[in-house]
Amino acid sequence: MENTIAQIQVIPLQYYILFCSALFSIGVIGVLAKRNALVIFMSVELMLNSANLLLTAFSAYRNDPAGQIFVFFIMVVAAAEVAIGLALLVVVYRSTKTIDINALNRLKW
Amino acid sequence: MYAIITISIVAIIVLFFGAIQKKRPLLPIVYVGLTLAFILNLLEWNKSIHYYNEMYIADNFSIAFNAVLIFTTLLVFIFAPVYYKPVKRPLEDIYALILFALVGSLTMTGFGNLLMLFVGIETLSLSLYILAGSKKFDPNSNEAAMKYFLTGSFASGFLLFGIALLYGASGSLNLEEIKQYVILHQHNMPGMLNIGLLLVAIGMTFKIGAAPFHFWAPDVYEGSPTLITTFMATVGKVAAIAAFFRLMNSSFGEVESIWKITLTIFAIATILIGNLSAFYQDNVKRMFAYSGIAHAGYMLIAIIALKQDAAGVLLLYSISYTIATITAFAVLILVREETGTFSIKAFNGLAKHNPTEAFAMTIAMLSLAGIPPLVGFAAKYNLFISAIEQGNLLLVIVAIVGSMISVYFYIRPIVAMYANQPSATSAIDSSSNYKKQIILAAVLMILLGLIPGVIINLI
Amino acid sequence: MELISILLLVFPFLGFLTIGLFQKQMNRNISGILASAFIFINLILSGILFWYVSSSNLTVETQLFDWIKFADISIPFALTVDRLAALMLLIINGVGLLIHIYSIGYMKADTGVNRFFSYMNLFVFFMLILVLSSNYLMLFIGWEGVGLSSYLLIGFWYKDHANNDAAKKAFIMNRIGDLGFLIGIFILFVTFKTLSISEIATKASLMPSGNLTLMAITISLFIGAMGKSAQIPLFTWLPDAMAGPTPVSALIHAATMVTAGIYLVARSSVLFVLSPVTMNIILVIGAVTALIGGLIAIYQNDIKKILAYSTVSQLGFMFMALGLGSFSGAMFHLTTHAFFKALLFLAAGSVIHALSDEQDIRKMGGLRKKIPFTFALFIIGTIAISGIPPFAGFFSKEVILTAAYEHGMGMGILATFISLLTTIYMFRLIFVVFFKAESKEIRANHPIHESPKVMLYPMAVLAVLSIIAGFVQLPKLFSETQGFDNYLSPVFEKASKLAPVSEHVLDVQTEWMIFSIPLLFIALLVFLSYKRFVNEKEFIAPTGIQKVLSNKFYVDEIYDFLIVKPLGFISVFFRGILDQTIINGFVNAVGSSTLFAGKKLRLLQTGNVGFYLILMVFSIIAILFFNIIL
Amino acid sequence: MIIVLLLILPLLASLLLFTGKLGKQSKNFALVTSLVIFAISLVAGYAFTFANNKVLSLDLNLKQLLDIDIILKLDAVSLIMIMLTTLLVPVIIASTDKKEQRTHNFYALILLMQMALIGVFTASEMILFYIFWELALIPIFFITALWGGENRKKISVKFLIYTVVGSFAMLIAILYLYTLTPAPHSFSFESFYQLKLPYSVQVPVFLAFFLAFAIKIPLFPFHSWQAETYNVSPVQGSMLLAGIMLKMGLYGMIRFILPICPDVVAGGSLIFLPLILFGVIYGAVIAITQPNLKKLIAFASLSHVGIIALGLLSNNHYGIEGAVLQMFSHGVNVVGFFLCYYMIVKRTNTDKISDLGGIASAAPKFATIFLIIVLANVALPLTNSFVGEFLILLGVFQFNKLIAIIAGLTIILGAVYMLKMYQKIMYGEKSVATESFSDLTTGEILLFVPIIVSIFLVGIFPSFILQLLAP
Repeated sequence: MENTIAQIQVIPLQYYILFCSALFSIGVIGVLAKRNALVIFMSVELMLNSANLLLTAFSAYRNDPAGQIFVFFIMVVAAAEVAIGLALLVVVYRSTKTIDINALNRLKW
Repeated sequence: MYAIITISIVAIIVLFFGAIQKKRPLLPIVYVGLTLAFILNLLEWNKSIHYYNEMYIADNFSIAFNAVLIFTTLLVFIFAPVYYKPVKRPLEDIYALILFALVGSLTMTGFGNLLMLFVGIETLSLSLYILAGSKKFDPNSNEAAMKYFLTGSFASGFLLFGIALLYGASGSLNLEEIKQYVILHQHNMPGMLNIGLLLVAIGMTFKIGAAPFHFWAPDVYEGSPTLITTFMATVGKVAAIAAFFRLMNSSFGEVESIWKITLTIFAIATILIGNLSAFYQDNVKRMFAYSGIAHAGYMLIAIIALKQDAAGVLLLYSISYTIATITAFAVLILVREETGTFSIKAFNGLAKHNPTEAFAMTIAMLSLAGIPPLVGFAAKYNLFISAIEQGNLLLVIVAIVGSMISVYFYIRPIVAMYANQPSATSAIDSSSNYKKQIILAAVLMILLGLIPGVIINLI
Repeated sequence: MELISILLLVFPFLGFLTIGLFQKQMNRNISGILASAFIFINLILSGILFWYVSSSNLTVETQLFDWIKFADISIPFALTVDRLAALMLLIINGVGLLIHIYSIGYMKADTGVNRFFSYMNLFVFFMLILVLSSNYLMLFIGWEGVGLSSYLLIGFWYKDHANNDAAKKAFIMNRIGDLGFLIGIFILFVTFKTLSISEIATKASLMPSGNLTLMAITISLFIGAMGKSAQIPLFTWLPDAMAGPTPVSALIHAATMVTAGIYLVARSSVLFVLSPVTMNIILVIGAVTALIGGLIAIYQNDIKKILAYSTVSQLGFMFMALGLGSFSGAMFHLTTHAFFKALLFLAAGSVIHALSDEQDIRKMGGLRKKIPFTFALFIIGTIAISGIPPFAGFFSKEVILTAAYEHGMGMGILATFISLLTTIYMFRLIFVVFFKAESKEIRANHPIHESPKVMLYPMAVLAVLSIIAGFVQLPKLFSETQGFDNYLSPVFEKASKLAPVSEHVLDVQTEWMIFSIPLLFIALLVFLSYKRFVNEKEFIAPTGIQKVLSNKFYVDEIYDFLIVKPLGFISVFFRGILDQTIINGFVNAVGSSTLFAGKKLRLLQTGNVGFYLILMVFSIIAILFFNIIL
Repeated sequence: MIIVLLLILPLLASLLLFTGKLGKQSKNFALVTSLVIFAISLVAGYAFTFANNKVLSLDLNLKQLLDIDIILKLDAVSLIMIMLTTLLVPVIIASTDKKEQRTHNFYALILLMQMALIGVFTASEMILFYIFWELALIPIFFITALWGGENRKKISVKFLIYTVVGSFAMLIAILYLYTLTPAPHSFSFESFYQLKLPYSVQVPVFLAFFLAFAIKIPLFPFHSWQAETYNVSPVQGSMLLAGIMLKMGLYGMIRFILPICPDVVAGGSLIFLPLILFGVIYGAVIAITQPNLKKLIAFASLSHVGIIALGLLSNNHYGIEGAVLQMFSHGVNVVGFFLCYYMIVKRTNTDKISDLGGIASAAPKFATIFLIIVLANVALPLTNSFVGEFLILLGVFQFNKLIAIIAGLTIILGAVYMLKMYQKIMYGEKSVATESFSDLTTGEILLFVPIIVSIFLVGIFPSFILQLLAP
């Protein structure tokens, strides 16, 4: 295990942070830019994963397992989220015959 | 802790009974289970036990809030049969999900570790996503669920990133250790922690549905099945605000400077937007959504005015808000059953046929509007006191102006009920214990209004 | 004596209550007798008091109870009977009694007779409070009270709105005066910290003459007096007040109430003496009023209106006397005037009664044979008022004329002229009503009947009084004893001490002239007016100055134009524009603007998730920016 | 202790009535209760005269439980106001006519209102005061909204919002003052009286309080709810509003503005007194051409109450004591006035003055009573309002002569509109509406007895009230 940590620490922490931020931002932009619900899910997953990576990096740098344990939880939750999301998507599709989020405009004002 | 476990078990049992298509025992089980959980929860009073090396802390704060949450859920379940009268199938899934959501919220109130916070929030949210869409063939319900899901998951993304940054900065997920770290570095805060804190705060703000992250609330509340809306508006909101308060109180009390101004702006925006938007609503359900937003703003004041007894005030406020809202929704459900509309007209002349319901509704409205001597007023004014003692005069003035506006739209249903000619020809029949609950709630509102001290000095 | 002075108030009030409460039950004939009985008792009592105060030089002070009392303000219910008050008591109760008796006959036919007598007693009650009060605020009670009862009695026949308008006008015009009076009271209190008349007199007598505060006080008090005593410009209510029953006009609007103003000034003689400016104002106002009243009277055609304007003129004359500093002279004329003017009114009433409620003198004529008694009484009254010796009017007028000439030749001549006006309008009245050839209305079958005895006897008594009353004080020429002056001297001694002694005393021949020349004029005028009025065929419409006079200088029209119309306009403006549109509009605008804000704000909730997300991100960015960069 | 009784009794009674158990007997029960309360208040007055240093007070220290400290004080002013309340409420209850069905709730609300009013007049702790202050709003709102005339909804809501705006302004001021009190902060009146505020602080506090009270009283230009609300609400509601409730505002002035912002009152008078003064004239002038009797009463009382406010703010003891006396008198007179209005409307179903006339000949008893009340309203000597207005004007005169003189104009204007109204309604020939106008029944006359009695009692022996107030 130690060598993995060492390998992780080859790259300085700032890089991880910057990379994760970039990843996160990409996810955000994806959410904002896309109108296809499916793609939006994926972008959200991207955001979550950037957080995962960040946590991993930190935990590696601090030799503290808590972060990595957290990651597992996040993965589980993410999985559940996707499951629910897709289910909802199906339901919505059945009623509106589209997965374009702009079609969701019955409730307003 | 035992409450959480009990409820989870009950939920599973419920699922099991559903699987074998038994309808009758479901609700009794739920009632018994919740009551049991309620008692178990109270048994830990004044012990402040720390479970699983501080993953979960059962101090008086969490216990008091848990009690509120469980009680509220119990009420929701009592209204359930009336709401689901037409449905034949056992509905075990819905019941179970509500219970799971409750578990999530209970976790949130007592988290001692950001991990638990996250898990709690997600447990709550995921269940709510499904519940929001639980009317499968109602496009409104679908849309509500979808919107809730999209925005919610997006927000939890930010929350998560924030937590990650906090972890990175402080090197721990444990509130206590984070606090130590913050106290150590409160003069040279690393920007990472700064940003992390803000992102977490944003995530929480979203969960309590406060401006500027409130946009989901009206649509979701309107679209979801009314019973679920009730649950969301009460349990969901209270749990989130309690968690938020716990987070700020136990870790970041020393570094107000970072988040105080932001939250103040949030609160002001929330109060004004909530009340003003509710002003013009003809759809009562949606109006309550906005009023809920406004009240979230008021609750934010408690966080801004962090003090020892701010917790007590927040508790009082949560109770007053919860009881009033749940009563209002209960009556709304009834009226909806009868007239088939959520419009204000549905209330016309209710007082003629159903004086009890009308009376309860009136009390609830006045309490929400903060008219003395009801609990709503007691809560508001204690809130204002604690804020004004921190020197937030401006905030208080805005809040008061807000409740000034709110009087108008809270009065409208009352006027409709009493002064208008009834649209329904006959009395709306409601089961006797339904009535009992409503009356109980009304009495509570008056009683607590007279002796709020009991609650405030509790924790 | 204290008890008596209390009883004086008790009886008329008792009368008012009993008759008023049992209007329905009480027999119509009894009420009059009852009321008269109460007044009769009062007359006896006041006789006793009069004897007491005039024999001994004491004043009867009676404390009833504290009315307003806290901190440093203490205003008791207290009665004072001094010689002045005693005199007024006699006049009020004496003339009052006669008029009450007269009314028994006069009001016989009327259904509301009980109400009438209860009001009459109420009036006497308040008039007595006015006279007996020992402090200004209590005086104000009586002051307003008589105003009230006069309001009730003028509007006695309330079915006709004309009467009510007259009543309202009287009350309101009096109120204008009352405001002045009230302000006077305020200044009095602020200056002297008390309202007791005697104390104020004592304190004031120490103040320098011409003191500004005193001037303010006296002027405001005089405004009150102007309202009550119908002086210019507040005089138009008195002629209209003739809408009431004739006995009312006789009692209230000739003998007693309207003289309250004179009484007030006489009461506060000290204050007035000390402010010469006010005295001059009073003099001028009095003179102008007397003049205008007299002139207008000449061109009136309503018998009661003529008498009313004559009253206005006479009151003006009394104020002249006051202005000239001859308080006792004013009181003297007040007394005699009370007698003969009451007589004239009652006689006029009897005429009206005879012609069954005809008041227009153009429709009369040649009544001298038809109702001889009334005619005789009328003549007596006329002679008395025109100041022909040895009737009462002559003596009282003489005192005033003397004072006027002492003040200066011009003033004297003016006074004489004014007193001569009386002759003209009175004899015009006599000739037109009694001597002129019968008008067609008369010939057209009026069953003209002499009034019953119950009406004639009181008039007879008054006639006697107006003949002999003058002899209590003969002109200085004939006797050294000035009975009336001596009687009142203790009341006015403070004032007379403070008064500036008039420099030139009249010598004997001027004195002679003063009352000889007028007599010649009177004789001449009587002759002329006989020629003019008796032979005048029909009344030609007045033109030019006559028109102005017969329309009483258009004073009412001016008021209407200056006050009534603008007030109504402002009121409508306030109600319609300001209140509804502006103020209420503004309030509603606030509400609706909030509504509008809500309406617009909820449009932010487009229902588009993408939009929500974008907004969220934007706000997040904003927050981060705000916190990190700043 | 007797104060608690005064508070509890109406509350219990109203609760009992709300249950509707009494059915037909509701009115009688309410009437009896209110009479009992009146008796108790008399006892309180009796006890008061023996109380040392002129105050009955009661301090239940329940801060822990209620986090409000219940302090009830009954001093002279409170006593007079309570007397007014307990005197008028029986009349108001009794005045309800059998013809229009009044449910048990109606009486329950009236009694609840009474309880709240008594609370307002006795509370000596800010939040307690505020609670009662708002509580008093709710019953009258329902009375108006439920039993009112046409478009009652709109107007009652407007009334509610308008007054709530005011009271929230007051709440802000209260909370702000609370922070200024020396720690541990306290809401008791004493602690508020003790703080000597600098002028710069007094001004905003004054403005907040003034807004609240000016809306309640109401003073020009915050009066636009008044005429409407009086007009739509049932006559009992109008009586409660005009007779008692608007006294809350004046009472508030006595309690807060005078002691807490003395410098503003002393210094700023020349800014706001003219405003009030204008309102006084304004109301009177509007009343002159007001075609609707009920609105006429509204504007008349706008003018009268303005004078009272002048007296209070003239800031010397003549003005203030006169004002307190006049608060009592005005309450009695305006209720009497509304009673007369009610008698007319009951018989003719119209309140347009132009439709009426010639009632005097049909109903002499009524004519007499109405005349007395009208005269009391124009402040004729020996009626109750004369002494009050005299003292007020005297006080104002000492403060500023011009203002007093202009205010004195109401003596004239009052006579103008009152007599005009009385003449139009009572005199002249009968109109269609008044063709079959029946005179008062004995029961109706009994209603007027307390009014008439207190008119003359206070008019002739005002000392017994003034003595109470004497420092």
